[in-house]
Amino acid sequence: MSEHVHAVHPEPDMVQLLTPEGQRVEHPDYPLDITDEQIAALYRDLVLVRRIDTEAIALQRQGELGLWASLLGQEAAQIGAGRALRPHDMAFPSYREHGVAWCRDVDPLTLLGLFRGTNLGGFSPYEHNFNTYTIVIGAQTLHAAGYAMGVVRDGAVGTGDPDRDTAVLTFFGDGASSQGDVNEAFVFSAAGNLPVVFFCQNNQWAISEPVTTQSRIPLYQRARGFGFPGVRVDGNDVLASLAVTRKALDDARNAQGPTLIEAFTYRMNPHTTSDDPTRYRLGAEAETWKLKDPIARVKAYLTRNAQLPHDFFDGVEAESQRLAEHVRTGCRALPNPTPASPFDALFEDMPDELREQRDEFVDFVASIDEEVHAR
Amino acid sequence: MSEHVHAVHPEPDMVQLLTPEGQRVEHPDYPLDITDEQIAALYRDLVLVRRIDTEAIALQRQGELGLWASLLGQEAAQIGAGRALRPHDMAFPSYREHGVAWCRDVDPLTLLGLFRGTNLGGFSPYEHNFNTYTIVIGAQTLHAAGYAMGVVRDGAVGTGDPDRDTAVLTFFGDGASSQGDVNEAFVFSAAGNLPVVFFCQNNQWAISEPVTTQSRIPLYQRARGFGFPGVRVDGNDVLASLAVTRKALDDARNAQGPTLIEAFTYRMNPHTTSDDPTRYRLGAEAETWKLKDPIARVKAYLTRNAQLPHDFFDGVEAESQRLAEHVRTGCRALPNPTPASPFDALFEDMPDELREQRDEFVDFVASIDEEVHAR
Amino acid sequence: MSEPTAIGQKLTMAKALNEGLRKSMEDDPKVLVMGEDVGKLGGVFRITDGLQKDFGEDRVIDTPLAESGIIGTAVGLAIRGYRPVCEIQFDGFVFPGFDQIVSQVAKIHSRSAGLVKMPITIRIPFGGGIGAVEHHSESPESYFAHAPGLKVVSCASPSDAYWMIQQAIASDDPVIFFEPKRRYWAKGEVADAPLPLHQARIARAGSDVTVAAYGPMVTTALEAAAVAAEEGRDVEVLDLRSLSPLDMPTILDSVRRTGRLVVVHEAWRNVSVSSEVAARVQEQAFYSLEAPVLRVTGYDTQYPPSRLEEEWLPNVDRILDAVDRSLSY
Amino acid sequence: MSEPTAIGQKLTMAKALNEGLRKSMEDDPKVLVMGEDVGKLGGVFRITDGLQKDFGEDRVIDTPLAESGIIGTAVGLAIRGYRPVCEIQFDGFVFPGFDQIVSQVAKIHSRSAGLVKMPITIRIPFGGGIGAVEHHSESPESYFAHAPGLKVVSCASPSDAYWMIQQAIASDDPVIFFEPKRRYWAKGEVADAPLPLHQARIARAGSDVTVAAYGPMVTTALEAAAVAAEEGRDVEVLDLRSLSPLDMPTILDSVRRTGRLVVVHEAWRNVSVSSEVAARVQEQAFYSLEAPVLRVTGYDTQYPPSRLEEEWLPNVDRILDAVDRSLSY
Ligand SMILES: Cc1ncc(C[n+]2csc(CCOP(=O)(O)OP(=O)(O)O)c2C)c(N)n1
Ligand SMILES: Cc1ncc(C[n+]2csc(CCOP(=O)(O)OP(=O)(O)O)c2C)c(N)n1
Ligand SMILES: [Mg+2]
Ligand SMILES: [Mg+2]
Repeated sequence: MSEHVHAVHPEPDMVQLLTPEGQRVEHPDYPLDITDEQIAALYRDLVLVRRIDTEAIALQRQGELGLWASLLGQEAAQIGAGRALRPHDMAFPSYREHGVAWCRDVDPLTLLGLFRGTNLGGFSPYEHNFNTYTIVIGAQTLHAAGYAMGVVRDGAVGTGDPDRDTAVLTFFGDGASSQGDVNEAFVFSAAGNLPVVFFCQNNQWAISEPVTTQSRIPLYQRARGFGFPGVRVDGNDVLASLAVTRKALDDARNAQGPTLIEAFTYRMNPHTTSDDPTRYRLGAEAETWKLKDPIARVKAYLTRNAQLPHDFFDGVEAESQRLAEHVRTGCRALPNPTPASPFDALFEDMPDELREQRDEFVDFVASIDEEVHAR
Repeated sequence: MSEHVHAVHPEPDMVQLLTPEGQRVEHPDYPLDITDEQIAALYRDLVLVRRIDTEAIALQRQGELGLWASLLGQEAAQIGAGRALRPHDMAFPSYREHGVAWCRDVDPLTLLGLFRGTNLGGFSPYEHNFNTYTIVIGAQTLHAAGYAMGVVRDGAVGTGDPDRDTAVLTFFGDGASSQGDVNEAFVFSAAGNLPVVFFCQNNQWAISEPVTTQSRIPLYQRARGFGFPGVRVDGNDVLASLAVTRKALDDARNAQGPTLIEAFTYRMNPHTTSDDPTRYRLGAEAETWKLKDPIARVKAYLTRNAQLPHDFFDGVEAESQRLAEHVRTGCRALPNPTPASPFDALFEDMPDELREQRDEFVDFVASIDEEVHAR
Repeated sequence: MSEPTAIGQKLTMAKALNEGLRKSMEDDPKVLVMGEDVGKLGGVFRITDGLQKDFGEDRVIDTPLAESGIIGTAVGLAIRGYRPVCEIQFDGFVFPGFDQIVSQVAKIHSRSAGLVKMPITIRIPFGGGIGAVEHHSESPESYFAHAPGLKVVSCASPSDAYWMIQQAIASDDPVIFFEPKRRYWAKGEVADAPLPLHQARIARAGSDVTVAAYGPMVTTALEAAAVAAEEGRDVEVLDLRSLSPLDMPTILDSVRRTGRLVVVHEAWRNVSVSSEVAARVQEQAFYSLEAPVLRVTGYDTQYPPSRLEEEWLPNVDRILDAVDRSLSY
Repeated sequence: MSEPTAIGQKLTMAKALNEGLRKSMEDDPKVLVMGEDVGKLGGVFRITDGLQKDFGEDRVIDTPLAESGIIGTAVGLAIRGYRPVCEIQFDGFVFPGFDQIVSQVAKIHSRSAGLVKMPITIRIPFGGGIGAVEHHSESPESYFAHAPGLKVVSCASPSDAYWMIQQAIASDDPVIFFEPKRRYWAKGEVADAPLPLHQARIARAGSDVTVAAYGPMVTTALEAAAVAAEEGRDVEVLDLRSLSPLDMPTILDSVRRTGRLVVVHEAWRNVSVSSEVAARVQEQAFYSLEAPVLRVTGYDTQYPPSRLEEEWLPNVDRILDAVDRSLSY
């Protein structure tokens, strides 16, 4: 198309600390001293969140979920970013950050209500400092900036006290980078020097649109235009994702302001379970990305270099089985929404007219149920 | 304020071809060969648009206009940009581009209806390839991008035929650079490599907000983040503004894609006639900018270097008097809107229910007028 | 040529829309289709399926992911002489483009004293009942019906889908075109000629009560009328088709005959299209009304989690209940 | 301390709002004021005059020029525990923030099953009659009244301005607060206690016809009532105050007494607050109505050039005409 003249090439300067083959490499700006046990723990995270994803897809096929947005291929980006957070940091996800939720100790079942249709999110952002999923593309990046404005007003940046200084981490995609909201979030964060880190998972696709539809230059360079640093990291490398995010969060906590991280990765599955990627991309593309699998490289590293308990991998596998069982049974057991719930959840202070509507609806539903039982 | 840590410094690399003292200087990237007669013509433009502005302010004071947005101080940026346009190029102004309108041969009276309250703009963008003023900050930049998409589809870029190749020029302010729409316009234009030039008049203020409230780096650098060139030009230098805009428009016509121009200038007057700048800025600031006056430097240059008819300056002054008279009398003669006009202008195909409302309103107004005459 | 595949054929609404778009693009080279995923993918509902292949990337445009950008660039294209057809992927995602719609698309004709046309069609798949997540089941038509300068319509059948989309695109005024997504796959025969775009239609003649609906609720209203018929109540069903302007002559004529009106839509009730219908009918048919105008609508809550939507949405039971209440006056 | 300067004093509405904001900021350190030019300048209408000087730049924030950014960051601040008061500079400029308002501010409480509060107040100077240019004289309240999850109010007097702004800020639910800009400079005495935020007020008791208005039109309705009185018609004037939720008990009680209702607002008529009032009253007071509910509103055109606004806006003549028509039934 005449309007598309430039292509996006993976940057030479993409930060990588673990090659697809499982070789540990150093990067001058991102030294990471990490023990093999810690790497093993990351491996466990990766395996378990992939398992959650696999189970959720199966549940959707069985009709237990209405929809699922798979993170397959993006585990390393999400676990690296998620594990860089401190407990009192705050995370604002989009709708695909199941791996980040995992790092925040959010029970996977908590995420399923939205996709099963039993609630609209339905959990408290405060419990794990992890916000409810936001589906309107980009909207959450402004919430993150605003939350960071609050952090500044609370005097919780740049004090040097690790238990006090707080950073905000928000997630969005390559497609989202085109939304006005995301760019306004950059404006507010730069002008306010806010303690927020923008974590863009460039999984190469926005449903059927390649990233070239959004930008003709690498997305991490967007930050230049607003006056804060941007960096591209290998999003299939959990160590690099961890190191780069950790650095950015530290800068934020130390009043150094925002950073944009572009995690270069790939959406291995359809956009959601309703999507059919065969209409717009070649299977071959996924094949080449399979060679960069985020988990395989960690396993390769561990088997080659780490002194782990002989039953470590079996242990993770067993745990993954238990987790799958938990997800399967827990999903089916999720309570249906009560007829009163949409009315009760709307306001803190319910107007009388709404109370009347609620009572009418509750009676109406009760009357159907009676009919049903009557039959 | 804790959130404002960076300041904007005028760039060393700001393009200037005529110093405030009236010295012609060269710039490697922007050679401009221009005759003294052509510079004299620009001088005439500058003087006349300033006169239009002066008269409009007076008319507002006399109650003939409800409001006026003064361009004082920004004449060079607007004349330079406006004179870089070719007839078949299209311009999308904001609400302060009276100087650009002048270059498009738009009768100043055409602009007054909006400010007098006799219409909402009321002229055809096609007549002079100059769009009606757009008041919602930033909205017009997307219109310009879309128009440029049309130009591309018409095959009117990169043909090498100067009578065919078309560029689009859109104007906005430093404050507008924060709006989502403006950044989305950058996204569409970069991704589509559109023949559009973004002309940002950084007049240092968005009503009471200094540019540092919007950005911590020079605004021309915003373009970097989207992958197209940005340049800062001395917006009080009509020659530099002309040369830089001409180059950017040429690039656009030659399918080289978009450019962002930041014209570094100053809003010498209140934001509008309703504004009171003494509440938020020091008069001293304007004093220092007076020394960079866009007209004085051209006059200095011409008096020192040009062989002009001895009565040149008197001639311009006389013309300016005639223009002022034209504006004064023409303004008072602008026809009031007819009662039917808001209804007639709403749709191409008027629904019956609206026709009924129109007839009711027309009768109602007629009845008042009768009362009035009855008295 | 698309007639052979459309007129007289039994098509799904999705296919009828696709054929209507194709016809408009064949008839007028200035017609463009633009939006997210409308190209290779053919849209998430496949309404634009095959159009990019046949008309090229210059006329079927996958845009960056930004609704304000989609509408705002459509405005510029319209000024340049094109007829953009914008697809909003789901009802809940039109709002980032709301400013460009109500402050630009709706206003530019007036701003330019009628000298600039805005022949823009904004297609919005709307309504619930498809088991979707938040923002994917809404009915935002009332927001647009309030704005002068916009025309708002909704199709309820494949035949109307085929014809109305072409009429909307041919309109020199901007049209917000609401497509009942849960009826996309229902089949119907395409008539060989259209009604005027802004005319309501008597979907079922009746004498006891008038039920006015549009979009997805027309089918539901007809089902209710069938049940009512068994119980000896003769319900007239109006398909409003045009929400702004409303076809008051047809509505008033029906109400004057039946003396009773029930308005049905999925949208929230408060300050909605049904409020306007009720307000006008009680004023313009005051002496004909034997009962107040009643409304069966979505409740004034957020659209519920999908496991509750079947009950939350207006359905046959609630419509019949309203019909009974109307008759009880 | 602000009481001494407010309660019992005769203040302009602008000053009363300023004092109300000041009081809220004194009472609760979590209250922030944010928007364009609200700091040094004190807002283009000076409503926030002096607040930045007294409360500092951290609590009175001049934001970048982006309405979606203003509302979106206010959402984040609310999640962090703050009570942001956002100023939208003029009615016509709220739309770039519309998505954040209807899809985030209005929905987050429901999304989080009630676990996240959104105590955000969005102040919007609205309405016409000030001789302004396009986008500066609009009445967009109906758009917001349609959205569940928002509460919408408007003050008509300095006393209500002083109290209602404090009640809105104290509300744990989001409130869209409409300020009748053309009444900013009218003076009135500040009462020593407020009515509940969502209760309508009988501004003038009467027995023949009820005229319901809000914001700038309350003054106009009272003027009309005075003229009508001279001509022997006893008009009751209701100040609705709360547009969503509506105070139906007060409205219905009045209509049951007078049997006649005229609803007045500057906003466009189609699918508006007056449509909803009419729809509800004809349903809930069917047998009490001796005439249809009539409406005196802005016409369904773009807000006209200011030289036509005096005629275009609802005024005493048009209200009296409607009163006569109502009585003629
Ligand atoms: C404002 C808005 N417009 C459209 C959509 C529909 N939509 C959902 S996901 C998506 C693509 C997002 O792509 P990207 O930002 O790259 O995130 P990814 O899905 O790849 O993780 C679109 C268009 C939406 N959710 N919100
Ligand atoms: C969307 C929107 N928000 C707010 C306003 C009110 N307003 C008019 S001009 C202005 C400041 C614009 O500053 P800038 O972009 O620098 O342009 P300048 O006036 O300096 O030429 C504001 C906030 C508006 N017109 N549109
Ligand atoms: Mg993506
Ligand atoms: Mg400015």
